[in-house]
Amino acid sequence: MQAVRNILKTFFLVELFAGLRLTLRNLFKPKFTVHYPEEKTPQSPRFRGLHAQRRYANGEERCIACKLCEAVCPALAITIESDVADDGTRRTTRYDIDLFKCIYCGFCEEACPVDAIVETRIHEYHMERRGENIMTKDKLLAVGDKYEAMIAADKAADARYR
Amino acid sequence: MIGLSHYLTLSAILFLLGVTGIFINRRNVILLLMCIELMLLAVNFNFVAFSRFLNNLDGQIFVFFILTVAAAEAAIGLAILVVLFRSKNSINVDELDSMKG
Amino acid sequence: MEILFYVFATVLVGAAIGVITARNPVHSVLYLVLAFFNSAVLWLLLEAEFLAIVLVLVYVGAVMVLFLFVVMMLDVNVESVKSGFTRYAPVGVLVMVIIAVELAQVIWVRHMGLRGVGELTPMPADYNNTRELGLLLYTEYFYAFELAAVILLVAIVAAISLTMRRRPGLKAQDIARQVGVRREDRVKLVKMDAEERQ
Amino acid sequence: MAIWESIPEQFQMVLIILAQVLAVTIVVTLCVAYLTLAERKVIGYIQNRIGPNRVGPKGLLQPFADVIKLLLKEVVVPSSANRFLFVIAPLLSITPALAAWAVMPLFPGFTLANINAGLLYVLALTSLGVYGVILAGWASNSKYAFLGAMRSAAQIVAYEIAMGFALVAVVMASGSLNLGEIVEAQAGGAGLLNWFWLPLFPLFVVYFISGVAETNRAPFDVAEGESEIVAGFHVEYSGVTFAIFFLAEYANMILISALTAVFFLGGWLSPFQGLFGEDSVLGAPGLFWFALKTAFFLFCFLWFRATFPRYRYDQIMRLGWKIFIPVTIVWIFVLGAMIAFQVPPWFA
Repeated sequence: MQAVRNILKTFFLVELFAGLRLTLRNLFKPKFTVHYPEEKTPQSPRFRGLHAQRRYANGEERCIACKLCEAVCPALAITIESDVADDGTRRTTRYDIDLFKCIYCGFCEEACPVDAIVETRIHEYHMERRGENIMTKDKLLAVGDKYEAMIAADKAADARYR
Repeated sequence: MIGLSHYLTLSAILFLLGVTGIFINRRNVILLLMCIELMLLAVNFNFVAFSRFLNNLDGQIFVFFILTVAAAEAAIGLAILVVLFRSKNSINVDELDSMKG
Repeated sequence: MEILFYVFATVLVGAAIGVITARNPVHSVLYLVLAFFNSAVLWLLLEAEFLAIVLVLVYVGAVMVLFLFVVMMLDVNVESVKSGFTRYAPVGVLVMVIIAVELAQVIWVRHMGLRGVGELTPMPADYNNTRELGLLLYTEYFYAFELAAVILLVAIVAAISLTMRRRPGLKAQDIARQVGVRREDRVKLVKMDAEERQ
Repeated sequence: MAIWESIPEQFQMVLIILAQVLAVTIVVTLCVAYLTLAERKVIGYIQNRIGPNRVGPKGLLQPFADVIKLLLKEVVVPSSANRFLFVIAPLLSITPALAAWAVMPLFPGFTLANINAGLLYVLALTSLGVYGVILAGWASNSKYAFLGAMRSAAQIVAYEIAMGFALVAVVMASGSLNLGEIVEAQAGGAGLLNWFWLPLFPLFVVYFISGVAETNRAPFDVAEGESEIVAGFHVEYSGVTFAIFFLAEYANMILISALTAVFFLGGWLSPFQGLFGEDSVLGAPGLFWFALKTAFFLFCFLWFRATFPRYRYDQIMRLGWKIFIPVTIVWIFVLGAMIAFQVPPWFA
């Protein structure tokens, strides 16, 4: 009996038609596509995108050149040189992040004792010329200045879980 | 006007080329088979031309049978060739000098 | 019509020369394909449309593909096979000349009493080459036709039995059994009483 | 009009025929272009995506963008390839696919070339398509390309036989080799039920599946099998030459679909012929029905591709030689019996 059923199943292509039915049903299902530039998926405040350096409210840089981020960086993407500034504090003279090396793990942000280096939610950026992949201190600070409101809001939203 | 002799001449040339091919390529079995096909084509040409010019379809029927037999011949010939190549690793006629497979 | 004949005849002869002189067997096969194509066109000029199409279908579509397949599959050492080319050429040319003289005798000198058939009478408009051939083939030549079928069958069997290789260690799967398997065939549920607590 | 009058009558004929050929070719090529878009859309929808929608309204200009991109790309010929064969191979694969349209009955009374042995002509041309693939694989001088070409050659030869047998049955049922007469043989009676797909049902299935295999489409696409032999016979092709291979594949799909419609679904006949009569809008035969049936089979091509995983090579060979050919032979006998006993409504 089972043998007869198997033969019938083979000749009437039962399993193939089951597959075809499944795909046909999917043809009419609502689609999941997000029309990207016009529509965007929601982002977490923890999203790790482009890096930024922050300042205190009085305009003073937060970074104290402790080099913890450089030490923790698994991709060796951060290069820091430091010197004594005019007011006697220790400040970085060079703070470079190579975006090609960076793996966006967020360890630098976690290691930072003063919340100076952060990763923002910016993920739509591009480079056109060689060398633009190096985020220098100036560039990082510029990003931080521009998006300070967003960064602060994200930090506040995430503070409960830290 | 293209007459019967034109077609006969053409088929004669084809046949000659087939025969010559067998002589100058006598070491390569594949080419020998192809030259035989060429000669069969020449023969078919004659049949078709005669059949048309004499208004007698028997010639075309014969071509039909020649095509059948030639197809069978090609299939078996190539099968033998493949078996030969497997055992000798060559299709050189000169090396086919033993009766044992 | 005349121009067509000469054009295709020239290409045909050129292709035939290509078949016997090409250094690479693959090129030879392709020249032969070209030759068959041109023959088919010439047969169309002779209003033998059925045979012309069958020539393309059987020869170009099947037999030459087989040739091409075998020629490409067998990794032939072209140089060693072609080495005798110049040595045998004189003999070939000699034979060619002899047969050429004989054929010329037949076709042009003697005419074989065919003087009267030089005129090509055009076929009537409703002439159907395929139908006429079919009528003849299935009545007068029926036994020959059956015989041809048997020959083809024998050829199939011969070709398969010649090239069939039985490899001893080969593991094959039985797809029908794989597909037809049910859970009961593979998994056995055993009902057991729980052991008593010691 | 005056210029037209001044042309000799023979040349007028030639010009009209040329115009018809050109029209059919252009329409087929356009269909090919939009079939590529339809494929991406349909497969996208089946995978719960929406497919290309950026170029032009709803992505309708996407095929032109693709073509322009491919035309602008460089054609790279491998240094050790056989140059002439490498370049001519794509042309060899597209020519038969387009040339076969010459005998296609598009609507009542219209065929480019109404030849008696039309079916044989179609068979001869479809069997030529394999040359393009074999030569491409061989001329590329690449292992993957060669493997793909060999697979494709064996596969096409194997399925050609089943296809031929299925067509033998069509010829038996219709009593003609002329495609127009085959369509007309299916006319009358109950319309839909009078077509050959019903008495020849197993052959209808075999023919269409063999057609899928002949065109090297999924699930029979071992010839290009991108996940095992990269892209098979056209690995080394780029730019225009690749575009032509691409077009040839889709042109072949359209051809097979149209042929299946002609042989088994009554070509330009209306399915409602029996219900409304030939004079009504729905019952009248025409190009519309032919296009609709062709489109249905084309959708099946895409549907199969979205549904089935690729066959293994030995499974393909097994299906072709051990299943399809016996099925066709058995059904030819059944058909012979049906014709002998004049089974209504088809053979009465």
